[in-house]
Amino acid sequence: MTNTRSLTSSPYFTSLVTVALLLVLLGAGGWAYPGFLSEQVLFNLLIDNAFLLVIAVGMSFVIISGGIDLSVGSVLALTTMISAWLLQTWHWPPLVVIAISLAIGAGFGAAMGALIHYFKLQPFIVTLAGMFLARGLCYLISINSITIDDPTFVAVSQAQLPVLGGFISPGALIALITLAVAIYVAHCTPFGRAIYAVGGNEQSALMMGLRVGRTKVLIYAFSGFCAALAGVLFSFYMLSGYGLHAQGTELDAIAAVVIGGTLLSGGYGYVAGALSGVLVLGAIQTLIAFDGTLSSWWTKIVIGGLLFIFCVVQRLMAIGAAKK
Amino acid sequence: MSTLTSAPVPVLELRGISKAFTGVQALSGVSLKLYPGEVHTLMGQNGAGKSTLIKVLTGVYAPDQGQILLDGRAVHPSSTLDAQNLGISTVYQEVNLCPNLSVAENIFIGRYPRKLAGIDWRGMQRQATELLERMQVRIDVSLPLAHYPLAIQQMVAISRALLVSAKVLILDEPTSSLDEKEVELLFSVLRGLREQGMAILFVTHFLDQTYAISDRITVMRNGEREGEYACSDLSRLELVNKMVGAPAGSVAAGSAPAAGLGAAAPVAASSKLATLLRAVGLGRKGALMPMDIELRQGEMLGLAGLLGSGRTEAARLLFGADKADSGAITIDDKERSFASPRDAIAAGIGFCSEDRKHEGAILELSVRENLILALQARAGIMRAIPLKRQQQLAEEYVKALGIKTASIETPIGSLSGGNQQKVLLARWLVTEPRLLILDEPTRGIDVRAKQEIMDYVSALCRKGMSILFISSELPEVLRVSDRIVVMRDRKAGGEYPRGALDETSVLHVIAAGADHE
Amino acid sequence: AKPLVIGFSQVGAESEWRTANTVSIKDAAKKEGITLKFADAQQKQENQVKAIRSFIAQRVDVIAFSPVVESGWDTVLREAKAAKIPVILTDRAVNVSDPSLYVTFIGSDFVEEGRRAARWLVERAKKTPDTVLNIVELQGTVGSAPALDRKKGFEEIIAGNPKLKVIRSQTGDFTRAKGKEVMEAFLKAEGKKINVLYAHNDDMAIGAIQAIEEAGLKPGKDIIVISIDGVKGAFEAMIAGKLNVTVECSPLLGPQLMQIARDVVANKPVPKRFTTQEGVFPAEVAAKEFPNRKY
Amino acid sequence: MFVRHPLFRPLAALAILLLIDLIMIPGFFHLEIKDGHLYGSLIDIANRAAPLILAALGMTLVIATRGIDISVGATVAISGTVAAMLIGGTMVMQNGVPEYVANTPMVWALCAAMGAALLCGAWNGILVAGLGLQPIVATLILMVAGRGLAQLLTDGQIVTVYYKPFFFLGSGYLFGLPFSIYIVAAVFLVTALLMRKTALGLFIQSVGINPVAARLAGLKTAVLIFFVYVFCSACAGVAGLMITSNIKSADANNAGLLLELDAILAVTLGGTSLAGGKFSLAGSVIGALIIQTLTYTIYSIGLPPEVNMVVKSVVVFLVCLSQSAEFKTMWRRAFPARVKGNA
Ligand SMILES: Nc1ncnc2c1ncn2[C@@H]1O[C@H](COP(=O)(O)OP(=O)(O)OP(=O)(O)O)[C@@H](O)[C@H]1O
Ligand SMILES: Nc1ncnc2c1ncn2[C@@H]1O[C@H](COP(=O)(O)OP(=O)(O)OP(=O)(O)O)[C@@H](O)[C@H]1O
Ligand SMILES: [Mg+2]
Ligand SMILES: [Mg+2]
Repeated sequence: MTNTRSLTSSPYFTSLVTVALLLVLLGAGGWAYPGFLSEQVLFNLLIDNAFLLVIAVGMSFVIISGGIDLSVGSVLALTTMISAWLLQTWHWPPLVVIAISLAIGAGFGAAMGALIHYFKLQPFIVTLAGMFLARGLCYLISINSITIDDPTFVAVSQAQLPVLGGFISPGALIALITLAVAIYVAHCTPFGRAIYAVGGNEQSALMMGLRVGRTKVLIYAFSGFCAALAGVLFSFYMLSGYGLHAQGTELDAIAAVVIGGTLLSGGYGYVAGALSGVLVLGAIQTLIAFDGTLSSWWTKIVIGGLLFIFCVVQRLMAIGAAKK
Repeated sequence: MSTLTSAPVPVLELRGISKAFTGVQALSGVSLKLYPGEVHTLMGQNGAGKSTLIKVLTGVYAPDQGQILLDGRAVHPSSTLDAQNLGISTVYQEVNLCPNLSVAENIFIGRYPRKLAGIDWRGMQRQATELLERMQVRIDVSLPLAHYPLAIQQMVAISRALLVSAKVLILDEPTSSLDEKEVELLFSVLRGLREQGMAILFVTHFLDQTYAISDRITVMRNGEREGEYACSDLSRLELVNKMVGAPAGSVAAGSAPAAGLGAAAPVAASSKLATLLRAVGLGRKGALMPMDIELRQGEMLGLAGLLGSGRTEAARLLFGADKADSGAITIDDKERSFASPRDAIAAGIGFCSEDRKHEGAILELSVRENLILALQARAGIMRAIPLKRQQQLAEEYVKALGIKTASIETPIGSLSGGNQQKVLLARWLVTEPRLLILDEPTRGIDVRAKQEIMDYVSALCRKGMSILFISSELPEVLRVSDRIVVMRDRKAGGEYPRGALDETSVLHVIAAGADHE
Repeated sequence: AKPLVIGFSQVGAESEWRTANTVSIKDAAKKEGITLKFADAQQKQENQVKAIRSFIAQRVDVIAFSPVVESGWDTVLREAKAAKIPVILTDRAVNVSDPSLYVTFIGSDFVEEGRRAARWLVERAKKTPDTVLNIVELQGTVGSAPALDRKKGFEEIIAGNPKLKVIRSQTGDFTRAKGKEVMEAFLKAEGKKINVLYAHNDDMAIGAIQAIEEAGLKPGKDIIVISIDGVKGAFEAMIAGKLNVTVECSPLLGPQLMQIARDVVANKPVPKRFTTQEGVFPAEVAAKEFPNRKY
Repeated sequence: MFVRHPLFRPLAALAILLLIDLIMIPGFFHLEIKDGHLYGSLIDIANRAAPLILAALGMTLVIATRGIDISVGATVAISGTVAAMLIGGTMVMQNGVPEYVANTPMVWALCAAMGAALLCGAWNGILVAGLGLQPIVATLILMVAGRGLAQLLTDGQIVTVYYKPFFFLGSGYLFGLPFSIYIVAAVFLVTALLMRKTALGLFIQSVGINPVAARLAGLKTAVLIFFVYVFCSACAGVAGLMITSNIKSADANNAGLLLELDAILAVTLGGTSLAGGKFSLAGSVIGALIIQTLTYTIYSIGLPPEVNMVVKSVVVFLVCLSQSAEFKTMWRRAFPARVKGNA
């Protein structure tokens, strides 16, 4: 029982620790590199990671429910590809293209969710196969990258929303709105609570009369939707569709969610943690870019090292808090 | 006790239900009628098929054959949600709640009180607190469920079932980890519901409880319905014999009061026995105030107390499952400190946890593997117990404890609750510990098996094993223990030799412990 | 005066070629006394965009980068332009609506490399005028610019020659291990029919050469091996007679990049396109050329 | 009866793949003796699958304890790099004649490489078992940094080995069969024996299914978990040596890239659940063979590279579905007559 007790106390604490460590990280950056703490650098954290934040939000739901979704990066790429293709080759109106992309993402996720639930397949494998499939479908559309020159997309891409002396992109705003909606859904709706219940103990959730099947399908559909939305943001960001976009993003998203204090075993964590996790990863990258002296391999080693320090400090503080 | 009302139409009727699992015919042609305004108790030995019947009835399993009629109409619940929507509210045998959610949410999930912007959290917590208070459980409902011991979790599960205004309430061994006070509270709630015309199906292994609350009793044996009786027409002896399947008037067994078991009682004054283990000032912040415990060879020490009095905590500290902040343990006058259960096991201690689902059974492994796990752990990785020997041990204990299983290679998860408990007990018995800590060992075990197990354990005790016995059943503690330590508010409230206490005086000690300190 | 600051965003370190490219740029910067802000993108376009944004925030004098892909640079380059920071592309070009978003592009022409490889083969085919040459192709990473262009250039030239036929084409991900694995499968499936191997880079060719040898054939003789890049390993293979030709794709852009950066900052006019001087090295010249190779 | 056997379905999947090969690819099963050893597609598949099988074996145990190790690829790169750099050797031109020179005795080099791999495992083990980090993040650290370390060692260059005896490991033949097959068989047998003849298998399963109960039964859960991560890295280390030896060079940038995903896939295709507990070593071997056969089939059949991934994913979906009991019941319900007819 003590084990579960310390578990329960840790996620909340871990989330707080993450935020504190993030501030330390930013502070250290500001101290070491002039110009690091300017508003625009901080806003860039949001702008550049908007798509990752959206994916991480969807991923939070999946992980809290005790699953995992490895297909998100590929679904993102597929969305950029489909949008670009529909816009450039078929000249469909941008809003329709966006709606279709989002629907495809959600449908893709729902299909995986259905496979996972109704055939009792393992999420890891289903979404891994989904990852191959979505990437493969990109190449079926085209192996070239497709440049998007639709005026609406271009306009959104170059729009700057002024905030506090700097600016953010519409993409960043959409990401923040998604986060807010997701927090509301997770904590204030029966669906959100059912996600936690399924993650806590799926068997029990079923015995308590929750609609476990529907919840699980919806969770993966939501994650697919988020991946597609991230894909739309990515299309704004890059103005291109490309099968090699966002490789390995699923790992970044999982790392962000876990660093944000969510337990991979399901049931514990906060959707808001996705934001702090994404910002931590972003801050690490920005630090490295500001340093500007690291070679490729040192970049990897330093990212690994910072991740290590971060996770260990986080873990030690959580252990300390549980002992108290 | 209310008499049978003259409601001739059953709310719920089962006709010829059969259900087979691979290798086991769990139910064959079971019929049952449940009338509004009655408490109907389902009795039977471990593995008789009670829980399976309930699971079929509530849509967890689909029956192979048979019909379920609700208000005379055939229904086919395909999920627990279906059953709930049909007005059947259930508490299953193993606590089926979500450990990560708060207590309040566990009660309300699936039917949250709503407010404009979503869930009415405040209202929900208030209602949950009130609901639990009705059963005199006063806890912080905003904390996660995993924070609370099993007994509280069981109360929460019951509260959840009571929340819906259902036609039928099903309770599968809800009282297995409750103590008498809680049971009485539960019963008064049930009586109230019965007055309102609810039909209640109740499963228990306690004869006293059966007679205290039931109107009618259905006895099950080996997956079949043995018969249905009005409670008042059936004597305890008859009931037990029907469960076991002995001809009327043969073996007399039951939860007879202590007097009936005097023969098995030890003659040796326990003070003369050699001390095996002594713990001084053993404590842990937030769990147990420093206390002293002495265990003697060949003696059974009972720990009595109410729920949450710290008995389990004390046991866990002795076993090294939690780390003590204070105190010292000596065994054979040598100081020992246990950093993990492993150390305690090496020192000859065994601990059978009260929470079999989370802390005991390794559900997917076979009966054999579960049974030899602790023995093998002590032997170490390299010295594997030969398969032959494992099988032999498993067969031996399956027989000795009367474990009902298709074979020793069956996964323990498909055994009935009581039989799982027996396997876990056997896990420790095979290690032949010098000190065995039994935390609610008879939880969910049927009357006859309980008797047999306690006899078995007592016999081991006579042979020199010392036993720390924790049970919420006060009479049982009083009956079998050579010495009793009464616990209260997470500290020892006093120590008494056998016979110095009876049920009322224990409660007295607990209630007014101050005088005894 | 204050030293010039260049922000350079590299694709990653996915191959020897790329490493040589990085080293050349770093060394040149050091020699010229230019402060180099180096950021490695680990093969991700989004990381390059992030790096460029941080260069803008740091107000470097010149931004240079080797784009991961050609498309998708409009927005961030517009931001650079707004911040009045000139942009130089190296190695690969970009597709932007407004060409004034970058000052100049230094680098090789992947399509041309493919053409050169094909032209060499066409010449070679003249020696055996009557036989049809069956070609197997080891492509680079699916969808990557060099893979697409090298395939395109090669096909363009051999299209006019009915004796040259590509019978198999599969990706070897630019790596030795995959190159070997795919070649093994080709050899089993096509057996002795294969006359020519065209690999999109030297690494795959080196892997494939091993597969050919293990199949009991002589690379360079039984099967003509053509590859692109011209790394050291390729020269060693050519000296050993196992590789027939490598088309150079020079990674040594550093000195040129520094010179152009200085010119750009000094507001000197620069041409929109610099093509690096690249050669074709057949096996005959390998031993002589080997000591001159820098990477 | 044996249709019920847990290995039946993975084996059936493998058999179907081979059957497709038999029909689609002429000479697929053709084996000939070349240079005194067997030569043919099947040998290629076995040889290529060897590193994957090793990685999958290690991964099986990690997964059985409810863990996951995504640093396998990085460990492969590290061990391969260390071995290649130590054995190394350069080609020097002497009077126009190339000559090969080796650096360190091969035994030492191999020991050092395995030592490096074990260190990787110990690192993961300490993070997971000691500190209690979640396995996926704990191993993510090494996944990112490990490849960086390998590249740091080589300066991003591909290190070519010019030392014949080393090549034996990955491309040598013994009694006509690739030597790597013997290594894999040895590792498999030793592991299987350890699981059978000692209590290790029981303990690993117990820890995977219910760690709390396992601890209370007296198992050293932390030590066990530490051990499986070390074992997994050791397997990855050997795989790294094989890959390096096979391509006669260490490519720190690409060696073992994404091997962890294939290994996990192999484990699951073999019927082991990622939720931990029951595991099947033989299943993982079959899973790895399925993946390698599939890859080889795609290459041989002459599919354009664009469709590789789609084909792979469809096959994975089909294999998984074929293993799902729920799918079977649903299939029965949808086509009752046909199933009866077949039976
Ligand atoms: N999921 C299952 N798979 C296989 N056999 C099962 C399963 N569930 C129950 N059984 C078997 O069915 C029989 C009846 O079990 P059930 O749980 O109904 O007993 P019970 O009367 O509730 O016993 P207890 O009093 O011990 O709880 C037992 O022999 C048990 O082993
Ligand atoms: N009625 C209650 N109200 C509040 N907390 C309770 C109550 N009952 C138990 N607890 C909790 O129980 C913990 C101590 O439980 P412990 O398991 O040691 O007691 P126990 O005497 O073994 O009880 P049980 O019979 O339930 O096993 C305390 O930390 C307390 O939080
Ligand atoms: Mg039961
Ligand atoms: Mg207790």
